[in-house]
Amino acid sequence: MPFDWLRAGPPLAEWWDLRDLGNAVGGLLGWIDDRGGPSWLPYVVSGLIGIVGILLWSVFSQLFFVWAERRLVARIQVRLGPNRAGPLGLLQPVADALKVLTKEMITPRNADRLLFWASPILVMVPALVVFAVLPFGERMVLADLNVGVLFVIAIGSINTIVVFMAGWSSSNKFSLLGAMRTVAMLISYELVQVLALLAVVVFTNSMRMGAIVGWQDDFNTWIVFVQPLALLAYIFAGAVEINRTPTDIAEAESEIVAGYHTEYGGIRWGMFQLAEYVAGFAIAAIVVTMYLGGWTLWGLEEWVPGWLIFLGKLYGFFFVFIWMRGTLPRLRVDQLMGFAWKYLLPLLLVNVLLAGLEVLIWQENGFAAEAVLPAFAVANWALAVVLVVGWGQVLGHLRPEHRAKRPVLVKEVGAILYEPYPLRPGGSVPEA
Amino acid sequence: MDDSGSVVAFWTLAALTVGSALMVVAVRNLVHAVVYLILSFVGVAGIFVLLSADFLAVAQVLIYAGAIPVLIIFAIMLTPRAARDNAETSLGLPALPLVGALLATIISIAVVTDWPEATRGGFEETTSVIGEALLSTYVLPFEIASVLLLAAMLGAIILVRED
Amino acid sequence: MAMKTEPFVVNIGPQHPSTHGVFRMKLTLDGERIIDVDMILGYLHRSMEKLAEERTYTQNIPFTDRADYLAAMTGNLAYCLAAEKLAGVEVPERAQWLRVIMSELQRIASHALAIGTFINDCGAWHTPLMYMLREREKVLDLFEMACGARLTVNYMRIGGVAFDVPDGFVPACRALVKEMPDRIAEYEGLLLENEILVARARGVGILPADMAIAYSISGPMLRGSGVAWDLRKADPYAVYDQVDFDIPVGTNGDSYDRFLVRMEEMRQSVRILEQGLDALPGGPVNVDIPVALMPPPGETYARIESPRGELGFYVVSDGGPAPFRFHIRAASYINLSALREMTVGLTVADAIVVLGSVDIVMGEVDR
Amino acid sequence: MPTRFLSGLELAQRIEQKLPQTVVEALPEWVEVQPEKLVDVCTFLRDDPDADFRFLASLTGVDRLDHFEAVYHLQSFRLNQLGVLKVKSWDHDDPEVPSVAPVWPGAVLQERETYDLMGIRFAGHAGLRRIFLWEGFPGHPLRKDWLSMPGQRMPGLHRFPGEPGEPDVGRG
Amino acid sequence: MSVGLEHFLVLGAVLFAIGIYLALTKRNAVAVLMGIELMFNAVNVTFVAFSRFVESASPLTGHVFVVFIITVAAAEAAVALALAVLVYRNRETINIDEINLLKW
Repeated sequence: MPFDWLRAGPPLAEWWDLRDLGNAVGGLLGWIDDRGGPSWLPYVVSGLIGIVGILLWSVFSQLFFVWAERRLVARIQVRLGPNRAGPLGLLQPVADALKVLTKEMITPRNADRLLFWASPILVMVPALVVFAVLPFGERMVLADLNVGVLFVIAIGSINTIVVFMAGWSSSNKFSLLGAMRTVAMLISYELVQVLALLAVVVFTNSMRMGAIVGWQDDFNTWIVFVQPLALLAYIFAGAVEINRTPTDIAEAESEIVAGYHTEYGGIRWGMFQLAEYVAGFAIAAIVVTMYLGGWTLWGLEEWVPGWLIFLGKLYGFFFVFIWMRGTLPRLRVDQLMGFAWKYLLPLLLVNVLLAGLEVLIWQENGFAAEAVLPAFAVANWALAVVLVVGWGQVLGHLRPEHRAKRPVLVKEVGAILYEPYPLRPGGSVPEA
Repeated sequence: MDDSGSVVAFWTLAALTVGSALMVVAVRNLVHAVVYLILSFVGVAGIFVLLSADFLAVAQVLIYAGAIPVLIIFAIMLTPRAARDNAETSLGLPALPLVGALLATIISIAVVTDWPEATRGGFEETTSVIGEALLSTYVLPFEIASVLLLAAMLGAIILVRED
Repeated sequence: MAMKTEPFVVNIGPQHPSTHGVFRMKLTLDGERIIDVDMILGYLHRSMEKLAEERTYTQNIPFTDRADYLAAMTGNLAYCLAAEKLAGVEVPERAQWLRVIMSELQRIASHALAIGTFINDCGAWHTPLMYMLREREKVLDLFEMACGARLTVNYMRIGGVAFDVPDGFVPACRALVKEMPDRIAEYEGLLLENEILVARARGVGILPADMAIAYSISGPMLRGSGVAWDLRKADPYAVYDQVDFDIPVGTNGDSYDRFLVRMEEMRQSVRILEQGLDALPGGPVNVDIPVALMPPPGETYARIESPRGELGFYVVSDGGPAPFRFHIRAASYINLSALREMTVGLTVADAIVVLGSVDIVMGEVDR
Repeated sequence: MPTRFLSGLELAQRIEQKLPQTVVEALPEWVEVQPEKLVDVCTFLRDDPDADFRFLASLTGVDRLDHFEAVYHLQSFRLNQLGVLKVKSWDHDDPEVPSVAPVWPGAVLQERETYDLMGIRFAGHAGLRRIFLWEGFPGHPLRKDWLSMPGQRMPGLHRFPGEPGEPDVGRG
Repeated sequence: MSVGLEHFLVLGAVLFAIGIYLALTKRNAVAVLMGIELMFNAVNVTFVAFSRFVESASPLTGHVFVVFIITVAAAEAAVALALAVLVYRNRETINIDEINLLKW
């Protein structure tokens, strides 16, 4: 019998109970089964419901967040933001979407037509497919794979190829530069992602997203409390993956115009924009699921629909990305790669080792979770601070040339106060 | 595997895999060939899902659709434009009968042999079983493989390093 | 065995988000590393020097607005000084002080924009630029109050300034002066210690002092390279010899030092403004000069410290009503000389930062 | 302390001491030197501790109708003094003076500008190309005879540069 | 109609044949490498199919082998591509017809 898991569990309230939209779907499937439909019908129906639901939700969320981001960044930048179209400018994204839809789609003469045409469509795939394994609520998940975490990482790696296809096929030098930057960057940060998520899996002992949320629910804790370093690294890797400042070097506006989608216009550009937001939601959703307790909120999910809690956390976390974009300058590509390989990877390796040790101590001695988890939390937070600061010291990020300074004030003209750096003229300070 | 869903899935995925693999042979542009190769690998990942090897399917996507094409693309980009065609050598025609004969042999063996087929269904949980096997029965090959990876990494770095 | 990749030529500009106008940098790249830089200019060339030979001395003042359109006041001032020197015109005391006040206001406005766009070039998403534009707006409001125009002010005249400032000007200016130190401190707190900004700008585009002098670099770039040189002190014009201020000097000559110097210069400008507002005397603001001013034959070179460096006007008179030769020594044009020196060997991202730290204005570069 | 203006007479005296027979004319405002000795004079003035003209403040050209002159404003930071140097070229059709770019690299762009707009060729300049105007622009606009160029040549172009067609050089 | 072991074995065989054809005939070293990767995949399909269908005490051994193959293939790809880049640098070509220094 397919979808047993959807019908398993305690009988919830009626199908119209908003606390769990899976109810409604389960009711519908049961209704189809009762009528004796063909065996493949429940698959198709539930799949369609999930896909259409995620698609609609992501498009509307994107539209809303285009507005929200513009308003919030405007607030950060002491200006008003869109405020003409509709109340509070809420219709601005609609107007933007209409404009994008009616614009001409130009294909450069030297472009590789097949790949140029395919990339904007394919770029949506990895962004959307990730949501298949993410539980929006207790039973609201399209396919709760038991390798969900690995699936998320694998899908992320497809993104690399699509971005390369877009940049290469445009036959534009800025696009190619952007594409090569992205490829180099994404494969570096894939490792960071894997290690950051691995530390979580070590604790939860499962790669199933539902089980990870369940673990956090069971022990009444969020994984961020025991794995702060992993979350920090994952946020950074996520920012890299969705091209947000300080890591938007793939589409660095001030350097390479728009990176890999320089040549795209009209709705094709819109697809890239949409995919960027949806991928951002996906990263936020992964963070919420893996580190911030998913759809649970310490018992409140009994009263408030779990999917509302999940979306609330997701949007709240997405605000962090908006905030980052509004406040930080951009790193250079070699600095970003150096940060991944020299800074984050060693820290994460230590972190995974520690997580393994902790779980070993916990399991071998059969300690009670209530006693051992707070201890781990305190130890890991302290260690995270020590590691972050200490490793920064070791790498020399606190050396004089990394610290702010003041100009010398002089009264008389004619003196020369130049002190050369110990390096060649025109060069940059070598990384530690 | 006789439900209609599996049958449809198998034929679709087989057509995708083989079709893309043939396109790798046929297209003239090496970058297009890489894209078709990725498509073929994704098809293989689908086949793995069909064979209830979920861990392998995801690993296949991660490595064969994510990592190795990136390597190939970098190799293509580091060599000049002129080397980006996908032409064949003069061995193309002689290779055909050879490959045909090989194909016929394997297929005949596959079809003629009476395999001791099991009656159980798909696997419930593969990841933990693979993990345990890797760290118990196959711990020596596992370690050797990791050393090999390290050696390959160092070798690749030393090969292309600029002195 | 060097990597034999094909050199890859990228045109940054003339239409590019961070070339600050229609400037074109032809970068020859090896991967992301720059192996050659070629500058292509002239997209905004208006041949001002030729046009000026057809107009009277007074009619030429608007050209100086449109050369460095982000620092029109200082452009006006430099040209008026040249014409006054040539014709031997004495400027009244009040006009002198007004010129100092306007120049320093202009310096604040121009540096604010330079810092904002520089950090934008470092990759910030317009946020510092927006704050800096806010400060610039206040200065432009003061300009509007004084002369009705905001950008191309055309305020200075040969022999003084065009009009006296209205009554509300001094209090409004005092309010700005009162507010600015806090603002500057706030921006320094936000920007100076920003780890990413330091990582991006520190040690990038180093211009040693001797090279800066040899390349005729001037202004904040020269001071960033560690040379204590400021024409307001070295060769005081107007009444700069009566005000007290310091010259901020960087010590490492990198992009970050240029940014620091600009930041500190805003603070020093506020100091000068304070003194100027206190010392502002009464009296006339200009002297009568003939409509067709005909200076005696001769030549002069007058220069001031504009926000971008040494802005000089070399004017030759043949005794006629129009200059015989009118040459603008454009600071940001000559500051570009060292661009190749600073960028070769860096990456594309660094080249943008270096260009941002040079602070070019295409109106002045191309003229 | 304002910048000391080093008068032409004083400057001429100093040059004559070191490099005799190079000064052509000396006035209080400026000193004119022989073109062929210009680079030597500039090198001397740059390295002489009493002159210390390490900074080429401004370089420009003037069309004096019958001759061209190149004007150099030299600045010393250490001594805070300014001097003016001139060279003249009496060939009005094809004026040429030596380039001082080897002495002051800052002259590179200024000489290119002067060449482009005034038409003074700087011998020894490595990349003497037009900078504001495009290759093929007829004449040099800052010359006094530009609007009535010899041979009925007219300023301006038939078409935008880069468009197909005959080259526009010397349209008559 | 049902799908059994033979179907997967034949699929593996076809993929293997295509891979070997690529490896035999392509002029470009990178394309040859792509053929080899395709052959690895064919073998993987066969392994997994046997693992799924054939009677065995520990059926997941096939999966373990595939894990090893994927690992080794990744290492091999890295080294082979590094070699291709290196050969191009030294010989200015990655056309394997022209890389004949070891020819008798």
